[in-house]
Amino acid sequence: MTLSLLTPAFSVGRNEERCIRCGVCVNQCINQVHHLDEDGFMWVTEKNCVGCHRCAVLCPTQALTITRFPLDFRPNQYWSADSLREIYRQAESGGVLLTGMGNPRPYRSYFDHLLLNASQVTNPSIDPLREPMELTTYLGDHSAGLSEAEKPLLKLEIPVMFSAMSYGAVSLNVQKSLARAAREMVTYWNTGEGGLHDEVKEYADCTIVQVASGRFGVSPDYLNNAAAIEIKIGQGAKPGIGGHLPAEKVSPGVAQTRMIPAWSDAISPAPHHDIYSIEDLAQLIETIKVATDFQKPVAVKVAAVHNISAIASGIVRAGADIVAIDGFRGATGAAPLRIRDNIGIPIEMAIAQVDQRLRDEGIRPKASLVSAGGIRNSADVVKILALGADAVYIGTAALVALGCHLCQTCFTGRCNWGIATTDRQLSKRLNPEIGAMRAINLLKAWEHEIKEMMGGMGINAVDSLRGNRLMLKGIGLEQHELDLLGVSPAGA
Amino acid sequence: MRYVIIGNCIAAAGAVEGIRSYDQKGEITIIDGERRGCYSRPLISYLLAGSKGAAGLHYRSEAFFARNQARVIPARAVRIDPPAGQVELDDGMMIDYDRLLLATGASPLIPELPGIEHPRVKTLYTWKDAEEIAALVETGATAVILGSGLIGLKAAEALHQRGMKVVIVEKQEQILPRLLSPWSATIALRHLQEQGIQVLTGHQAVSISESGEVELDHGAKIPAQLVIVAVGNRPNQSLAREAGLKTGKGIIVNQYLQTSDPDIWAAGDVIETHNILSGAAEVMALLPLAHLEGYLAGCNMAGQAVRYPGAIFLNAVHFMGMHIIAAGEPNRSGTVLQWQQGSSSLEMTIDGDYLLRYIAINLPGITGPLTAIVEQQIRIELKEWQEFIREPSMASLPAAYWAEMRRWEEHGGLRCG
Amino acid sequence: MRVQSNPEYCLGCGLCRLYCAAAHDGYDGNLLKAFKRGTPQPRADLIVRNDKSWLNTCRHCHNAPCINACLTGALQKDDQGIVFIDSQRCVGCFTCVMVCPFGHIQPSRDSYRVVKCDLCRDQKGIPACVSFCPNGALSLTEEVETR
Amino acid sequence: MLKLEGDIRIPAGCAIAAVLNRSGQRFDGSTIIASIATMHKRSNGLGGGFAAYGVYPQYRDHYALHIFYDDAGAQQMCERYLMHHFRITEREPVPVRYTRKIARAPLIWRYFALPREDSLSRQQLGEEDFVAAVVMTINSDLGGAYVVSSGRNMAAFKGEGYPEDIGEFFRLEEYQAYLWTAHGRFPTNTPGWWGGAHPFTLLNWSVVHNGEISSYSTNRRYLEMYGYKISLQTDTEVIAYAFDFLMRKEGLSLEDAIDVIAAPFWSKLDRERQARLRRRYASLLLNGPFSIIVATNNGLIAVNDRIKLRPLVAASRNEYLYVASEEAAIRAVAPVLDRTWSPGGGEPVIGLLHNQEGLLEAPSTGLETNARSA
Repeated sequence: MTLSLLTPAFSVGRNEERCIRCGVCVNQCINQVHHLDEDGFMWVTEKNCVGCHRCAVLCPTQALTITRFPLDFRPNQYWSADSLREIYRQAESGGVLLTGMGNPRPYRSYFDHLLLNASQVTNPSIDPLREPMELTTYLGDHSAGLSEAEKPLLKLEIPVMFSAMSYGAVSLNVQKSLARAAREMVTYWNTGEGGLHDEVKEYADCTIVQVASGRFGVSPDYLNNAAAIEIKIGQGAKPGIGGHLPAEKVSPGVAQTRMIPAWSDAISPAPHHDIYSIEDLAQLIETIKVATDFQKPVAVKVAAVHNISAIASGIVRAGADIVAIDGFRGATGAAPLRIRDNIGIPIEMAIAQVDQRLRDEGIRPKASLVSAGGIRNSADVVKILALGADAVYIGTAALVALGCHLCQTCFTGRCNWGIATTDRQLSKRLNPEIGAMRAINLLKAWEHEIKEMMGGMGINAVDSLRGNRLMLKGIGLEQHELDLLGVSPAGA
Repeated sequence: MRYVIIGNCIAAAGAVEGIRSYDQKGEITIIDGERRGCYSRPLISYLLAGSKGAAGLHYRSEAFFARNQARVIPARAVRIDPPAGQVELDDGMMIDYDRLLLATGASPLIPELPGIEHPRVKTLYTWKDAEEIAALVETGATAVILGSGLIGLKAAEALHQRGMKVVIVEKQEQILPRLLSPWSATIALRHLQEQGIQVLTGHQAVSISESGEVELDHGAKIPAQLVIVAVGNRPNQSLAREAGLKTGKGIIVNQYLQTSDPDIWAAGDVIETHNILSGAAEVMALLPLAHLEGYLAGCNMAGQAVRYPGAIFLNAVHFMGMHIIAAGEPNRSGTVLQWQQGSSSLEMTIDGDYLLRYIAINLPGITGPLTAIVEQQIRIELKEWQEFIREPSMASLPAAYWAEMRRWEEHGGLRCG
Repeated sequence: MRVQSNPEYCLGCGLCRLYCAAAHDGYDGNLLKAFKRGTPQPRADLIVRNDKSWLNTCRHCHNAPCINACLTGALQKDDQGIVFIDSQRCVGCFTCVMVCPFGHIQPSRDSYRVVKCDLCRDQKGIPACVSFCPNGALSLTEEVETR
Repeated sequence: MLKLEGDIRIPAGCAIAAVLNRSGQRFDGSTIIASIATMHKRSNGLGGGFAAYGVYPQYRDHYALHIFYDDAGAQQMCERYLMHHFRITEREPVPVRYTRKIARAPLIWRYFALPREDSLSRQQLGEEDFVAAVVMTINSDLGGAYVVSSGRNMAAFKGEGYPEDIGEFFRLEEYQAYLWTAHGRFPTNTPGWWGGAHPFTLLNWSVVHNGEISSYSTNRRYLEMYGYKISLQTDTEVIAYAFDFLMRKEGLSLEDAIDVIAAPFWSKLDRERQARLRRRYASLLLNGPFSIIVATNNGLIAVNDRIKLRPLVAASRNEYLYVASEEAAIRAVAPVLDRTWSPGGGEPVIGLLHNQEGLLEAPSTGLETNARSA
């Protein structure tokens, strides 16, 4: 093989005055960046470093720093360093560029161009420490008249759920952490498309099971061992393509859960091969409802793509009780880089448009709207609810709470944080008790913040925040963007 | 309840702890024949060597006895009257007891040799002995040690440290015959010799002259400033015998450490202990057992019924920078595995799937688990030991051992106590 | 009371050993100083076996064999049930090492005495190994007294 | 340039008051004027108004349309539209008394009208839906015309000024009604537009309101889904529509409607029906500080937001029920009372005419039938 033109992405700095040769960095880096030799010399193999910070975080003397490798190309506004490196990579590998997590490109984030309102004088703000502040949310079809039987609903005490992340893409300990947190906080976690492992079956009451194009692990038991069922059509990180869990991640546990042979590739087709049109979806929804005796709401998850309003309308009319829309910032365990970075639309636009479209069509009460992809903090939650979502899914934020450092190499299965891996040794690194505690802490913190923000607005029930676009003002947005979001500019 | 303990030693301290675990009120009286308080016998060689002051010898402080409300009487018991429930002291005083513990220990064996009464011929068994020897130490002069057991070697070390030339005379063909195998004894011997100690194995003294010259069986004569006799010990069971208690090589006790008289218990070097491995009752004068036996006897005297399952031979000795630890049954044979690296070595005797004995030299770290494996008779296949002995370490201990440890942790179940 | 080690979540990183060593060998638990200036020794060893690892801590047994065996009375049990060693009195005979069935007690580096877990009784708060375990594999527990 | 009410949403503080005679005995407007005048300080001269029930017994089967016009052109255009949809029995200017305190008054006309049969059948709507649709069209699409009230045997009188001055302007002492509500407004800018004053009405509903609905946009967007055109951007308009939607369209009882707009906290719900109502009509929870008086021909209901962030006092004496922002406003017109109380958050004060079970059944049900056949 000829010389690789790729230089390391990161530089590992070691402060010799601090390094005590304890070897923690050595034993913690699965990528073998650090090496301590018999003579007490520390060596680093920087090209292996993915910038996950595992070593730096665990270093007891803070002797390590990870920085970007300081090798600049001649400045070029058009040909960025990344675009050059990507070409080097492809010139060497001849393959599709793979990556993980969500779209990192500097597209406009509408969340960062929306400001929230607060009460001053003319109405009182409400102090959540003194007054009740309700985040209770029911997801599902609310359209049944009072004289009819109510449709099954999901009750959430905080309008934040954990996104679909399959066992296989993430470790079982991630699922255990999120399941425990969901139960504690009275919300839901989502199995993703990888089936339901025996050890998380006990969380049925707070589990949403997913039915995706690979149909991994799907059985009547699976559907019934859940609070709701989600049909996944697409996801924000890779709209229009299927999934591929590389064979290296298909451990015996994963294999059993997915009902496939161990150490074989798990391929989810791009479309469901029994859904080539909206009426096919209606049939699958009906089939699942029959299989679960009409006792559980059925959700349909789609990626936010260009004509999302029409798609969402069709989904509601096809009988979905919940429509989950995954924006272009949504993450994944593995996706082709070009797809992740160039397909889809912002979730803010998608929710604003879908909510309005469903209202215009008078069918908004028939389904709840869940926003996924790119929710970073409680303010994002409040903003997306005000734009019209009933609840949100968080995936990346939940994983970050568990320790993810967004190194974007999930697809390798060599996650130093024990998250995006099925390796036994690595999976250990996430103790679900700690994971659950951290996820619970995150949700509790957001809960407090959401309540503070609602209280400031003079609102004491999340019902009154939902679709309350007067609580939003745009800043630095063009008129057409304001119109699409249905908000007025700051100052108006 | 009146508890009386004869002997103020390790077993006595254990007994006080045992009694007080269950009885906070009863009177405890300890008869301290040596009048030195509760000190640790093995430490007297450190006193002799000068590496430890008198204060460091105490096994339990006076405060310990005060705190436990145990009265210590500096006197020697001369007679026991079981029907009357009394102990007679050397000053004529009579002490009443309801429950009596005999912790009278042992005494050194003195061979019958011409000149053995010579004033520069000493034993090293008591604090007083150590003081007397210390008074005779002369730098550069020769000290002859008869016997290469634990006491002999500790005496050799102490005198060597005090600047004396030391010659050890051992009747057997190897040093530490009760502890080591010939293979490991060779390793230990080499170490002793490297430290400048002369060892004559396979010989014994036949006489000691007026001038202190020791004559050996092959005619050699060693002029000695000091002769230490360390050829073994014997239980002090005369009190028991005279009181009509059943005795053998030592006082005979049941599994509750009770003698043939139900109000009298016995513990420590004076008793015959059940050897777990051989199944026989033997005198096992080992300090670790003394405390446990005293403790269990104390518990039982206070009305409990705690069984003493017996023990195995085990010893740890440290001299001149060498640590020797050995445990198990020296007299049974089996497959022998040996390992040596630098100054460390390990020898294991395995019979079937059971470890019978090990001898570890300068390899102390793994001995605790090995002792447990011998004592608890944890079943481990030979091939696992063959794997282990390639690189003996905590991490390479056989899986069966760790499984057993987990079981203990979950359910309790150490056989002792 | 004892530190319980859960191999299921032990990463084998060894931070417990480091902080244990620093907590006991001077410099006020300052890890950097302790290791740069001295040669601190952990009181409990991390055992790494195949795919499992755990801290081999003291079980602080009831009727502890090590206390029974101690020649000098250096090993004691305090009011809280913590088995600790009075280093001043230890002569390094290693009898306790020989009788600890868990292999917890180990010789000191200089071989003149032994070291063992004392649950950081001289410091305030929970033992250093527990508080610095990054994955909750160590916990201070009241239960399970091994006899 | 200042924007008018309807162009933007303007928060306001307020005084509200109501007097009801439960036996339907009518009394003139001086009582309610005296009551609201007591709370002068709660308004700032930028809005006052009254709703009166029982004022047009001679036309009790007709829809009484009170309309503001900016100018004659607007009037012409609007009347042409009205003629197209209604048979107009009577058309006249509302009598007023010009004083110095009232300025910038629009042209104020009233019409007693019945829907045209052909128009009604063309629209395929019920009569009330039809009238509501016409009113909403005028208010949102016909510039310069604004329907102040459109119910039967009731009228709303409102404008820019202190409420007592508005009362004098409209000569309310000359009207007899069994139920009066009043409003004094403290808006936070000067819209200078009469349509912005309270009460806000739709058909027989009238709402006077003190407060700010923080859930405005949520409530509004929900109502819009059911065809309500929100033209004024006032909270009050939304409240009126919410009642119209819940009670007239969805057929909810008064209690149910209250359980929707001032829903109890989840933790305090004691009936499954309340929970069901909350789940179904979550978007109609009125959130934020308010006290409101909603009136129809059958009576009134006064209610606070669920944590009572605005004042509301009620009192009764014989056949009279009084409600006001402050007790003083009641004592001013009825010094001796049988009972006074301060209702808790979300706890409604309901005043119905005798023999009426709910706010909705119009006392003139029979007459309505007559009117159609006429």
